[in-house]
Amino acid sequence: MRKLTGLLLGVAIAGLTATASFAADTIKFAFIDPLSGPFAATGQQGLSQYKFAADELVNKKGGVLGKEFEIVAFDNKISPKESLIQLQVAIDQGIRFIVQGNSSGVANALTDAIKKHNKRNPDARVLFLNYSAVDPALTNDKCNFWHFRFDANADIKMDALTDIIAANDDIKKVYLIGQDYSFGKAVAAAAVKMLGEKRPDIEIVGNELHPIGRVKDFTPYARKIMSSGADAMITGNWGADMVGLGKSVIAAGYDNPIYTYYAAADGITKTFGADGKGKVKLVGEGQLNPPPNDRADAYAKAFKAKYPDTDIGQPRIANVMEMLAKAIDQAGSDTDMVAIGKALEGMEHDSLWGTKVFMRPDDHQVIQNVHILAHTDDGVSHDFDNSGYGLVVESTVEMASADAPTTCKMDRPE
Amino acid sequence: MSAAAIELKDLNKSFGLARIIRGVDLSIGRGERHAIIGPNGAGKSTLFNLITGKYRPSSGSVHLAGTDISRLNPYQINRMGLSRSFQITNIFPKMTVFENIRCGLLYSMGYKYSFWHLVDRQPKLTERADEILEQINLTDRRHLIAGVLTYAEQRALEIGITIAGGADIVMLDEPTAGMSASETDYIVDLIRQVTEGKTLVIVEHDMGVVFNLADRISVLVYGEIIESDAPEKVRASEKVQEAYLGVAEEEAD
Amino acid sequence: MSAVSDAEAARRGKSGLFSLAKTAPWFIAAVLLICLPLVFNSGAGFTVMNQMAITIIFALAYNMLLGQGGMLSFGHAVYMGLGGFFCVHLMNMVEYDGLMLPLPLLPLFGGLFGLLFAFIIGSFSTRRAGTVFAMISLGVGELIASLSIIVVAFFGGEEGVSGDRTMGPEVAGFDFAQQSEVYYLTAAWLFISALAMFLYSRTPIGRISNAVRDNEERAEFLGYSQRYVRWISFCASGFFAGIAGGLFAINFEILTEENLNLATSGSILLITFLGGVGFFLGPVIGAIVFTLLQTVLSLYTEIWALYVGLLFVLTVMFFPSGLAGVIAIHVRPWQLGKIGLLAAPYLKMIVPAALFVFSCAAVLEILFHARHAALGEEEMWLYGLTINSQGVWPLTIAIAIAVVSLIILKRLAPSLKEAWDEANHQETGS
Amino acid sequence: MSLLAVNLLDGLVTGLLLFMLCSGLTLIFSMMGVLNFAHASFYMLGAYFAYQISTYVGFWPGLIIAPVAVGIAGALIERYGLRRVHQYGHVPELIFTFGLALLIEEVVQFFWGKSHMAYYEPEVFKFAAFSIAGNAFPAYKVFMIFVAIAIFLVLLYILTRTRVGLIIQAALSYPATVQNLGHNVPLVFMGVFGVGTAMAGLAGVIAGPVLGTFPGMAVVLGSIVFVTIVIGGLGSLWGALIASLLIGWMQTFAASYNVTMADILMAVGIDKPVDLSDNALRDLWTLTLPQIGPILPYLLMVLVLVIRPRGLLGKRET
Repeated sequence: MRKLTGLLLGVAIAGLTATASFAADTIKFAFIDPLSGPFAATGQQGLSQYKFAADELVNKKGGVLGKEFEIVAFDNKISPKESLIQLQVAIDQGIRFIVQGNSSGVANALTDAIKKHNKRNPDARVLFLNYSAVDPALTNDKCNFWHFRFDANADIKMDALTDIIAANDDIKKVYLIGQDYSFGKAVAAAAVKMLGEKRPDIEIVGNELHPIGRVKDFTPYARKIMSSGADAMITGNWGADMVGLGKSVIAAGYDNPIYTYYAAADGITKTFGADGKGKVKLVGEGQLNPPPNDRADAYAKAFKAKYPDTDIGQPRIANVMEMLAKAIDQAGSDTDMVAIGKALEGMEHDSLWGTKVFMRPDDHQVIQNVHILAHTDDGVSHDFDNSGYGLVVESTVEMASADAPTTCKMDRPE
Repeated sequence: MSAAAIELKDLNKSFGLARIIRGVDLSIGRGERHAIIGPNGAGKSTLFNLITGKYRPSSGSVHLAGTDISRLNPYQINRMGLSRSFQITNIFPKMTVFENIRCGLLYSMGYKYSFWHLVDRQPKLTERADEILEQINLTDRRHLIAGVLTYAEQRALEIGITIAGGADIVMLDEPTAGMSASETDYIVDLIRQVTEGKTLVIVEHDMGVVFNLADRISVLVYGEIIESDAPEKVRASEKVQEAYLGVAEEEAD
Repeated sequence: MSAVSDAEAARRGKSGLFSLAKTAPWFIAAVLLICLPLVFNSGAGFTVMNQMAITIIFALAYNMLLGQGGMLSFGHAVYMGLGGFFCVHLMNMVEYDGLMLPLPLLPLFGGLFGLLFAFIIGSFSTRRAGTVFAMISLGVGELIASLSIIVVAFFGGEEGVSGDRTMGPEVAGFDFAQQSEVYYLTAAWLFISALAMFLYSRTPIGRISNAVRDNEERAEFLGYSQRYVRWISFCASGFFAGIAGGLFAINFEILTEENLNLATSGSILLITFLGGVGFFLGPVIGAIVFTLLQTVLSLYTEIWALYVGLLFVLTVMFFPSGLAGVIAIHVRPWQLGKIGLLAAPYLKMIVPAALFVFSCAAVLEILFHARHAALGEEEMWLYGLTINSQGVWPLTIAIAIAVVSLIILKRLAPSLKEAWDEANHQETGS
Repeated sequence: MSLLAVNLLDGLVTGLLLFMLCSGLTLIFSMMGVLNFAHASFYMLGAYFAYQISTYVGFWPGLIIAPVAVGIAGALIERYGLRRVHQYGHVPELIFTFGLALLIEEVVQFFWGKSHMAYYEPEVFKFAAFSIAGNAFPAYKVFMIFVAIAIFLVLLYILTRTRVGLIIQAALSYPATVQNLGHNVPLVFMGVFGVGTAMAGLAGVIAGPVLGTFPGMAVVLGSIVFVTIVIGGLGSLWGALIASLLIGWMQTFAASYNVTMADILMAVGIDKPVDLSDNALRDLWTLTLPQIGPILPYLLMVLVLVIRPRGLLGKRET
């Protein structure tokens, strides 16, 4: 029986390594995100966007250093443990660029593991390109040289959002609600702090956390929000918790803005449909509507033509590909991670989405324009979920939080 | 003063409104072979279960060698030297015959909840189990899974498990139920042999078995003991005949 | 060492513990554990093997409950997880507070913490067996998993708690920075734990926990409190689960809510059952197969979970004694010296059977691709072929192969059955 | 006061919905001894079937067709899967349904993908039936209450007034006897499983538009259904009803009132530490009732099982 076991293992691991042996003439990116399980929809979307961006923005222009970009997908089932296993598999396959975005929990596990890996294996270092995990800690206390974040973090988004709220005199009472975990707490804490600084007169009529992924029916929360008389609510909820909360609040008769981080695409836009119009707002980077320029318009149209059931939910992915191509080109190597990292630090880039993008060297946090986007069907040239509804830029904060402090003490390799 | 092996004092048991055992007083001496008989539904098995701790009495008490055991759990009573068999064959069907016996020995041989002995490395344990197998004539069935034994063999095994722990008081609940005449003879011989020198309490339907085995017989009717005496006296008792006849008439209706 | 049935064990009753027949399998296992890295020396190879070893320990510990004690638990991840969390905290104490604890001993502490919590929770959950036990384990599992999100100070919220295993004192020149070093540490603990659990099953309490599983009433009348027997088994199981947790902490250097939640508890149940609860080796096989499926299959197909689900349901339906049971039914033909009779029918069936499995998978893959792939992406890769998932032909051919191979299998079935009967038939007169 | 009334109504909706699932589960458990772990998966199937039907012919036909389809699927699974496993005993049965739950989730994703489905309540119900102090109570929820009550009444009628019901009632208390009464036990089992799963399917049909139709919907509800029937007492329909309502209200009220641990601790005279950031008990101090709301049922279950293993109204312990 042990023999059989050995045989099985042999076959399997031969399979594992076989994939690494061919096609060595591409620059590979390991896409480690959920491709099965409850969050697979988001992961699949990200994967499609990466594949498209790599082809469209890099490979069609002849690649970098004569090599094309290749995205290799690894399913981490949104589990930190599986992510670490897949990280190891990816490194074994000779992949040096790790992209991941869904769940700050996974990002924390990965950044920690990559830091240790790079220390223990200086000849096989890897870079971590975080395109979506927005826990501020990743570019503050937990920052390291190998981690680069291409999304605006939760604090930056809140900074932009509170700028907009502060400018709106109709808002007197704000209700904060979020999922009970680090991100939800970070959003709430930032909101309290920033609203307090910018508009001390605004009353925070509710500040609460609900268990993540466990609330079947948000009606009781909706009742509380209604009876608090809030003029606006802010939530960091995502996935089913976002849909559930939004639907319940609207059903309970709420008619004021709902400021969100993640209330778009993956079926959410379609689910809100007409009910969410004029209520659901989203703070984020990347401008699809109105298209900032013809190039972005063409890019989005081409994407839709290729992936009709998918949307550009994370426009920053285009930035990741373009900036990496530049950095590798500047470093003149696709294996010297220190050189590539140093090229990426401080890079200024004119994004496809009409904004300047600056990779802040102090903490490897990208600084870019952040928008308040409205869920609507007016003036939408690129909708989400093929629903006719999409996100239209309502207001913009230029280079948001460019001078925000960071607690990061970057340890740079020589 | 040496206390009786088992003493029941004004024992009562009700299930809801039904009073099954109604004020039983009984004393069974050491080394006595005591049989409890009675018509169906008289409460014999209930009485058995009260003594062995499966049920708790509604009132009254059970004493084992002078100690009140009415509130104790079966395993505690067992440890005080009382062992029982069951009306329906109650063995470990997935284990081998040998292991069945060995399980019966473990506690009494002092292994208790040990996790530092290996059972296969205990020569005395194996020896003792083999002796008992010899006693109940199942040596040649040693390695069989108990579930595949014949009915009579399973009953023999059950008796083997029951006496394995070396209890002073052995209680057998209808050991010959459902057996042919020759099987019955075999089991009765076995019982006589393995309970030599012990106190035996037996519930039985087969009068032949009862009068053959018992020193003293108690007759239980509707939860009350109407007679408790030597076999020949019980046989002669009018009260008993009446009760049995009465029941027989009722049943005939 | 496959499937040491009670009968065999008893037959060997008088033979010594250190007889060749008994120690040889362990010897082979030890040699195998030492030699495996010579074959699989990539980082991923080590990671997968470490993961397997940890899962094997956990599954064996779980089977002390389910297989040996008859207790169905829906929350056993709690004991592995808590053991692991304490170990990460110990690791951090080594790093920041200068605690002098050599890394190889860490899993022992994981085990002790697992034992402690099993002792506390077992004090009320093991009072009864059956549904009551199962439901309490579900409730406790859910409570602790939820608490892990709420009590950030200890569990670190959804990010979990991470540590660095290399900060302790070096042991014999090893600082455990490399996966290979961790592998040997894990393998050593696997060997020790598996041996200890095997020996446990042969102790008085191990035997009596079988007895309580089969017939709790009878066991009570033999002087054993069924409740204490369950409690002790539960504690022992918690101890070994905690060791697995400690090894997890060393291997992954991070513990998260995932280690405590119901999905993890559920998958260990699946693993154990898939391997076979009635055999000591069952959980080992289950852990190996499941880890391979989860880690390797998911590299090749997106719908791996569908296959795993199918495999599991089919196993429960057709082989309730698990994969080990499938192997075990060949023991008798082997003992009768007739295993050769089965070779021919097996060889005849293996090609159509493989064709059937692969063509069914192909049907699923083509349908899935046709339904979910990007528009215009009609080409898909399947077994090294590039085919058009939107076309009629690939699907038709796959279905045709499936049907034809099924028909061939049906035709061949009687001859297998005949051979099977013959192989299990003992010549009369013996 | 008005919020209390609204909460009572909301809790009623949750509780009745739970009861629609629990009644089927209790029926199945009582008759067959099977704790059907996949019950919530049939609820999910109901929602997805109804969604698919609604894209062709609208909401109303789905209300009838989807539960029937789920019931048929359930009966087929009983006939070709569960019946085979039945002979191996209860643990394999339970594990079979456990695997089935995983499989159904995968199958649903295979066909419908992983996103939320745009499954809505019918247009006629898209208005607020009434509102209490500014809190709108959607008409669809009123409809849900009526459907749930109708189901309960039909069930009650069948159980107490029909021959089939008497058999079922007998089986609830004395499962062994029914088999000896000369009924076609396999057929009865198939029927019970079919009806039980159909009821779960119906719950899915009417809950899908409100609670969302997505692959995780079964998991969210999964174990809470078990918890409910265990609290109510296995095999007791009334117990299931009481426990469902209890849990419905418990969860609604827990989410509605921000009682914090700090309030409670200070009320009993413990002073709040000034600096919480490094305090080991900081999480205890910031704990609120809504945070722990969803785990209250589990806590209740463990307590009930420890104190009264047969549940609130259970007659037997299995």
